[in-house]
Amino acid sequence: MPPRRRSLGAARAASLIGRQGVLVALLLLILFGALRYDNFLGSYNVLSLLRYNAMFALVALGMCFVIMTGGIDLSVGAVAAMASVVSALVSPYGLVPALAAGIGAGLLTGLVNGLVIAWGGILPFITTLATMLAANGMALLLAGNQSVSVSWEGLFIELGQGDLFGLPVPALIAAAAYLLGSLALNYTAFGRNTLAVGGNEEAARLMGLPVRRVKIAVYVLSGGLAGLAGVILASQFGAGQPTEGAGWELFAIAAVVVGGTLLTGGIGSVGATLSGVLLLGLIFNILNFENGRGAISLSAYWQSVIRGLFLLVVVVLQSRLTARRTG
Amino acid sequence: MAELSLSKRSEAPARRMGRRMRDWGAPLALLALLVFNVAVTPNFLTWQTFFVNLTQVATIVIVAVGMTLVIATGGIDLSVGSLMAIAGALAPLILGGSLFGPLDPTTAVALALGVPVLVTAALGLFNGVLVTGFRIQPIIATLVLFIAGRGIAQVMTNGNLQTFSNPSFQWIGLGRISGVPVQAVLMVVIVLAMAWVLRATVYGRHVLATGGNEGAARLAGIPVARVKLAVYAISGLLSGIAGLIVISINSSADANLIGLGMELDAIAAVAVGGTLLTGGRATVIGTLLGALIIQLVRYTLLANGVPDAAALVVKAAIILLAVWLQRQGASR
Amino acid sequence: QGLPAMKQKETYKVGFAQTESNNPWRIAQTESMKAEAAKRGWQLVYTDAAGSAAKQVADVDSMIAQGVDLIFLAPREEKPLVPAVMKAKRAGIPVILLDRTVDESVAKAGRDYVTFIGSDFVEEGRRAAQWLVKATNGNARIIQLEGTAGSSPANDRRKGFEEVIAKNPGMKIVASQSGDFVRDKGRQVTETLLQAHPDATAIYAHNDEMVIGAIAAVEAAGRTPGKDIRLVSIDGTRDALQAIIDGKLGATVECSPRFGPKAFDTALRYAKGEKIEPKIINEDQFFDASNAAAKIGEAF
Amino acid sequence: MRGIGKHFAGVAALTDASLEVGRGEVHALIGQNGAGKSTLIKILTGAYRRDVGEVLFDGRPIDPSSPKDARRLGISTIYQEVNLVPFRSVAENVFLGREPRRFGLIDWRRVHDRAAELLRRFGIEIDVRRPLGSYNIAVQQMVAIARAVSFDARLVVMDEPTSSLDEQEVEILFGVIRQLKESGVSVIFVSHRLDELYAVCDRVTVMRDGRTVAASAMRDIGKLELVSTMLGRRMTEVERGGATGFTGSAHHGREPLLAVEGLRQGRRVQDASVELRAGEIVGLAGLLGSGRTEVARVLFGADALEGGTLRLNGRPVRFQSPADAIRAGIGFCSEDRKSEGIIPDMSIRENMTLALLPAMSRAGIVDTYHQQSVVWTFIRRLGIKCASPDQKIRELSGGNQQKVLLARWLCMNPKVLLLDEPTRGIDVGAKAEIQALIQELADGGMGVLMISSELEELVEGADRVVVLRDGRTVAELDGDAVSEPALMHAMAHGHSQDPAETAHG
Ligand SMILES: Nc1ncnc2c1ncn2[C@@H]1O[C@H](COP(=O)(O)OP(=O)(O)OP(=O)(O)O)[C@@H](O)[C@H]1O
Ligand SMILES: Nc1ncnc2c1ncn2[C@@H]1O[C@H](COP(=O)(O)OP(=O)(O)OP(=O)(O)O)[C@@H](O)[C@H]1O
Ligand SMILES: [Mg+2]
Ligand SMILES: [Mg+2]
Repeated sequence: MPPRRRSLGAARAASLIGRQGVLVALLLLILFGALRYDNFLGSYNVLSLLRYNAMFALVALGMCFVIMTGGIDLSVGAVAAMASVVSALVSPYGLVPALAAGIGAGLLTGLVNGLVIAWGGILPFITTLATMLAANGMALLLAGNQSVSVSWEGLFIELGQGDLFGLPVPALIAAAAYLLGSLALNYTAFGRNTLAVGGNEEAARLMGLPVRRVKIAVYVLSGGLAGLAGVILASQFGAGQPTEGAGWELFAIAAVVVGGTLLTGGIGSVGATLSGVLLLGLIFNILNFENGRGAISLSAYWQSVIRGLFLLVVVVLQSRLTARRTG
Repeated sequence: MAELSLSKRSEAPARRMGRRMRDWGAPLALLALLVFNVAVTPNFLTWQTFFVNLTQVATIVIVAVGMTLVIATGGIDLSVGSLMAIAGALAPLILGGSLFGPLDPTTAVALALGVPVLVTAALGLFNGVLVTGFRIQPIIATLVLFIAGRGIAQVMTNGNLQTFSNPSFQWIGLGRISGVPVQAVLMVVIVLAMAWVLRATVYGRHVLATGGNEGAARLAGIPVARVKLAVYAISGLLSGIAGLIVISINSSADANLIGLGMELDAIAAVAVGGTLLTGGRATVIGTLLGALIIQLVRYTLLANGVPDAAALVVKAAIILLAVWLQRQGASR
Repeated sequence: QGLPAMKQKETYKVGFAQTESNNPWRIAQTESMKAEAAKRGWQLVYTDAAGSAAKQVADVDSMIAQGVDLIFLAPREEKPLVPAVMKAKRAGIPVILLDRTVDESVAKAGRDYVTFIGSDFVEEGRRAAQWLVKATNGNARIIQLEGTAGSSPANDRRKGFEEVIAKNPGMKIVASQSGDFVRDKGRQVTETLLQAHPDATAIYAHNDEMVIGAIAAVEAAGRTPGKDIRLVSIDGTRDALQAIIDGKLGATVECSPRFGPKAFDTALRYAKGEKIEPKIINEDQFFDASNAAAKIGEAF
Repeated sequence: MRGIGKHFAGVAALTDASLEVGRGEVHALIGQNGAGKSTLIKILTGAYRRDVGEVLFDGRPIDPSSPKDARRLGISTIYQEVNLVPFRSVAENVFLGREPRRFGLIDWRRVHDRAAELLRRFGIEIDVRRPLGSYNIAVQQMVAIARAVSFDARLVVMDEPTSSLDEQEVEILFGVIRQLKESGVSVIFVSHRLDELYAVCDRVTVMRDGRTVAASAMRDIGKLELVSTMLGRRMTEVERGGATGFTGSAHHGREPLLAVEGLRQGRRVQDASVELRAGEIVGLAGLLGSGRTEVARVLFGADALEGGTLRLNGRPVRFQSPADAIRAGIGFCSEDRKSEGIIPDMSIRENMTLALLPAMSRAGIVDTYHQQSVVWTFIRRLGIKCASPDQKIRELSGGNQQKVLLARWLCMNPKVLLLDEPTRGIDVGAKAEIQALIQELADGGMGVLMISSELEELVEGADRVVVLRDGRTVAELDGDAVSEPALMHAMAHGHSQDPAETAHG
């Protein structure tokens, strides 16, 4: 087969294997943790893990849609930080205004991203790099260079710290978002258009798809979800934090890609992205437990080496599996 | 109808002007910044200011040149900062004799300059192998070393600050050649060499063809894999050089901090300079201008006492503006 | 509801939630904690939040899940770490705060956590300012190199310093920019600011690393540190003391990272049921030309 | 459309072009490569905005600002380069932008059923759930056609829809066009194959250098007149050449230059054997999917040899990559010029000399003087229409891009040249020139393997034709035995006709 066809086949298979592969890796890691550490599968650990990673899951979901159009959103972390500040400032007026303000800040940044990218024709990487800086600066300005307390009265705190049906509220929110996201991707025109734009933008335009609107929509979505993550951040930690969110974008990108989504766009999966988030989130947790066993005390430095190696193993494995499938 | 066509008619000249904008966007932006500074910033027009800016921008430029090549092939290299840290961590270990044992001074300096750079070039090659051999997307392939690389540097030094003093080694950071800082000379040499390579050599054409359409390039007999391996290796090598410069200026190596955030600075310089981030079109001179613009923005904001937070917002606006100027008239 | 109790045992499993490990001060602090744990034969669950308050809370969560007996927390920030303290309390695990505190309007020593051990950053700023006023006879044009924007040591060290400076009409801060607590940044920022403000006569840096960078910048600009330009900073690292001995740095306010012995002693006292005072402030020294040579051996 | 003008960065693509299409009419649009056909169409369908002129549709002036606009007005288009989304399934590509829904959500069952049904009308039985990109260009082209036709449009525009189809599929397409016509839909049809125009079109508009130079009813204009109007030359000049540029010759060497025997490759190719001698043109015939392209790719080292033996000058070889094959003096011009041919952002000069670079450089430094002279030679020789050699190749018309790619290999002066649909999308004038050039090269001792879906081209050009069917070599026709009926029979039935019959037929 000619290479283009093969690479297509490869890409398809990659997404499939990626989807299953990441799930298998996730299950293996859970099994490893359960066998090796006490209390690893205890409800306290599981629930706090879910509560904490819900924020990343939301950000990664938005990133997933952006990446499927062939774009990238580097601003998510800074936007989340900015939204956390905004919602913290508004939190004395109640849950709904705070939620609206935080998500609104995210949507607005997303809109700026989308407009600049779709109408200004500036590449996503550079556009969102700039808005990342700007959002970071705005967060610091709004917060006066320090964390902003949220109001501890009222419902606002419950959003991040509360439970519902015995499950952490942030995790429930994330689960709902993924359900909707999966539905939107697979069963709506928006989802299909997203993949079409990423698959071949020129073709999508000539086919009469609303390319610009799709692009604007994914960045708005990503901004909004980052904003929501920011509100949860403020609520969960009781403070708007202008300096949080550094590195979230890389975490999200890694989760999306580990989930088999193609960075050049056109192929992607929402469910596998969630597995990617949990997989990467679990590693931090396992490293903490490993330190707790006291057999070896891993310095922070070794931890980053191990995280890098782990990422390497996952992506190499994925690539090998794909090669065997298609070769 | 008639009105409509009239208004449309003016499009062609506008676009032609746009095309000129692309070629002149970066120099114009730079000029505007210079004029602004001469008017506003105190003591701007001095040699000292000139050299301060040159020395501060040198490492970004050196790294960004490698980044330009990588981006020209349609890739990206996030690991540059971590590679700088590895080079920076290795050199003092060699100088201090804890790696190869005590050495005579000349050998020590030679090894301290050579080995780290070779190591980072090899690590760059490793990135290249992941990209070509395992077909891993560049951003993820280099994310591996972005995360692990700094960890390796930290493990090597146990996270400790290594201070040293070795004038002949530190010549690359502190020395001057007839009054001009060595690192600035090095920067200019590297920029000119790479600009020439990209423009005049077969390899340069191969780099651009690979980024322009990989499938077609392969069928035209271009050794695509080898071309890519080389750009990542070059990027690694240049990162290593930048790492050595940073530690010699500071007389100390801090694995935690050398090159932190360098990837973003370098990518921004490349983009502002007019290289296409999707590959296939690249300009090394543009990258130099892009880096100078970013440096000058930073200098302007600092020298005029703009608070950090506000400076971030301004920097964002200027980057977007510069890139937008580039865009005008680029293929539509 | 009061503080959770701590059982008396032969040996303990305690957690130490570190903020980050990217500067010599933090590394020294970690070393001190680890060494003390090893000396006493306690098991130490060590985590590193890599500069993220949110991750630090998650780290504390994993310590709670592992059932440690007590948590030493070096909070990254005042407000976001409140939930970590509260969760530990709810799980029946006492917390001792190190070097920074949490929002005192929400969490209180003696009720939500055992105590705070550390230095007073505002006071450090004041001491640096007082020295500078004396050294320059109340006449100086000062460049301030701030720490990481938004971090509490940066905020407090600025506050204390500016408080004293404001009382001296001859002292003027001509520029104040962040150097991120980093040597390289400190150098670059100083290079730039010296170009823009050639009339500056003094530099105050929020930590020693930045001041060392600043000294290099001053020298590169062709001026003599310690003569043309007086410098003062905070921390008391070995490099800084050496700079004082070399006559380049004027003085540095100690901010000791060696928490180990005091922290573990306090934990033991608490386990025995003693009443612990709400704040244990380190008695920090002050290094200048008079004592630097004598003290450099002890510096970190 | 009246008085349409369009400039691209200083180059006039259209000056005063007009086009009138009646209701229920099949209208041919012809012209040389770069005459402006695609540009005119893109203006009509809103992909480009015009500089001057007006467009009337149903008597009302329209100004479509995007393909979406045009579609709403009832104009549906198949563009010259297949413009679909390769990663998405065939069914999705057919229905993108108007998926059948239930409760507001996409009803996948109906998407698949209706797509399969639609394609069946076009004689294509494929798994519509597989990604479009896993099928070859011909299938993709048919999907594009099916998509465009399935809109209830009043005007369907087809820009060279047949250039990658074989005769059988062309027939199917014509059936569809006739159906459209009967239901009152108008069709604009662009093609460089004149016979096709006579087969389906009612009227014709001829373009030259961005102007429309003639319009007439199809039956009122003879083939020769059409060609001469199009080329802007007198009829007698045109008459002199044959239908193709081949003159036929038989003085080729005995020794096989490049040969492959018992080739197995992937699932498609089972047992293919082809032998190529110096100085001869060997045609490779077969239906779509018969594995011709794959054989050529293996000969070029683009795909690794999985089974069988490959011999160069009688010695077995293994090419690891195209670079190896190129060093051995083999050139290969791919059928898929968009994804495997051009490097869109590079100049004509660089695209043309890409494979030659190592040979025209000293110590890795490009000899630009040499480069310029080579480029100018071939621009003149192939009549490539461009503003300058430094123009980006993506700005050229389709046919001119193809010429640049041919030049890429011709300028290397290879010993063996593998051509996959070399004259695809090239106008009749240039086609003859290219064919003549191929002939000249073969006469000069080069071995040429030519894959073509145009039987006429094979019959006139090839000294010998190898016929593939389902990945097997099923027949080899030599010299006089090569005729269109014989080829068709072999392609369809898997063996050559009784030689006696051929001689009489
Ligand atoms: N995007 C563009 N930028 C610059 N020039 C262009 C562009 N598109 C087309 N042209 C020029 O406009 C002219 C007409 O091109 P067009 O594609 O319409 O030709 P065509 O008649 O369709 O030819 P072919 O038969 O080869 O497809 C050509 O000279 C071409 O170089
Ligand atoms: N009728 C068909 N049904 C399904 N798939 C087909 C059909 N025709 C072709 N294909 C696809 O075509 C590919 C093989 O085409 P290949 O390019 O090898 O043949 P070819 O003889 O060169 O075709 P062409 O004559 O169009 O150049 C296969 O991947 C197959 O999926
Ligand atoms: Mg055309
Ligand atoms: Mg084919």
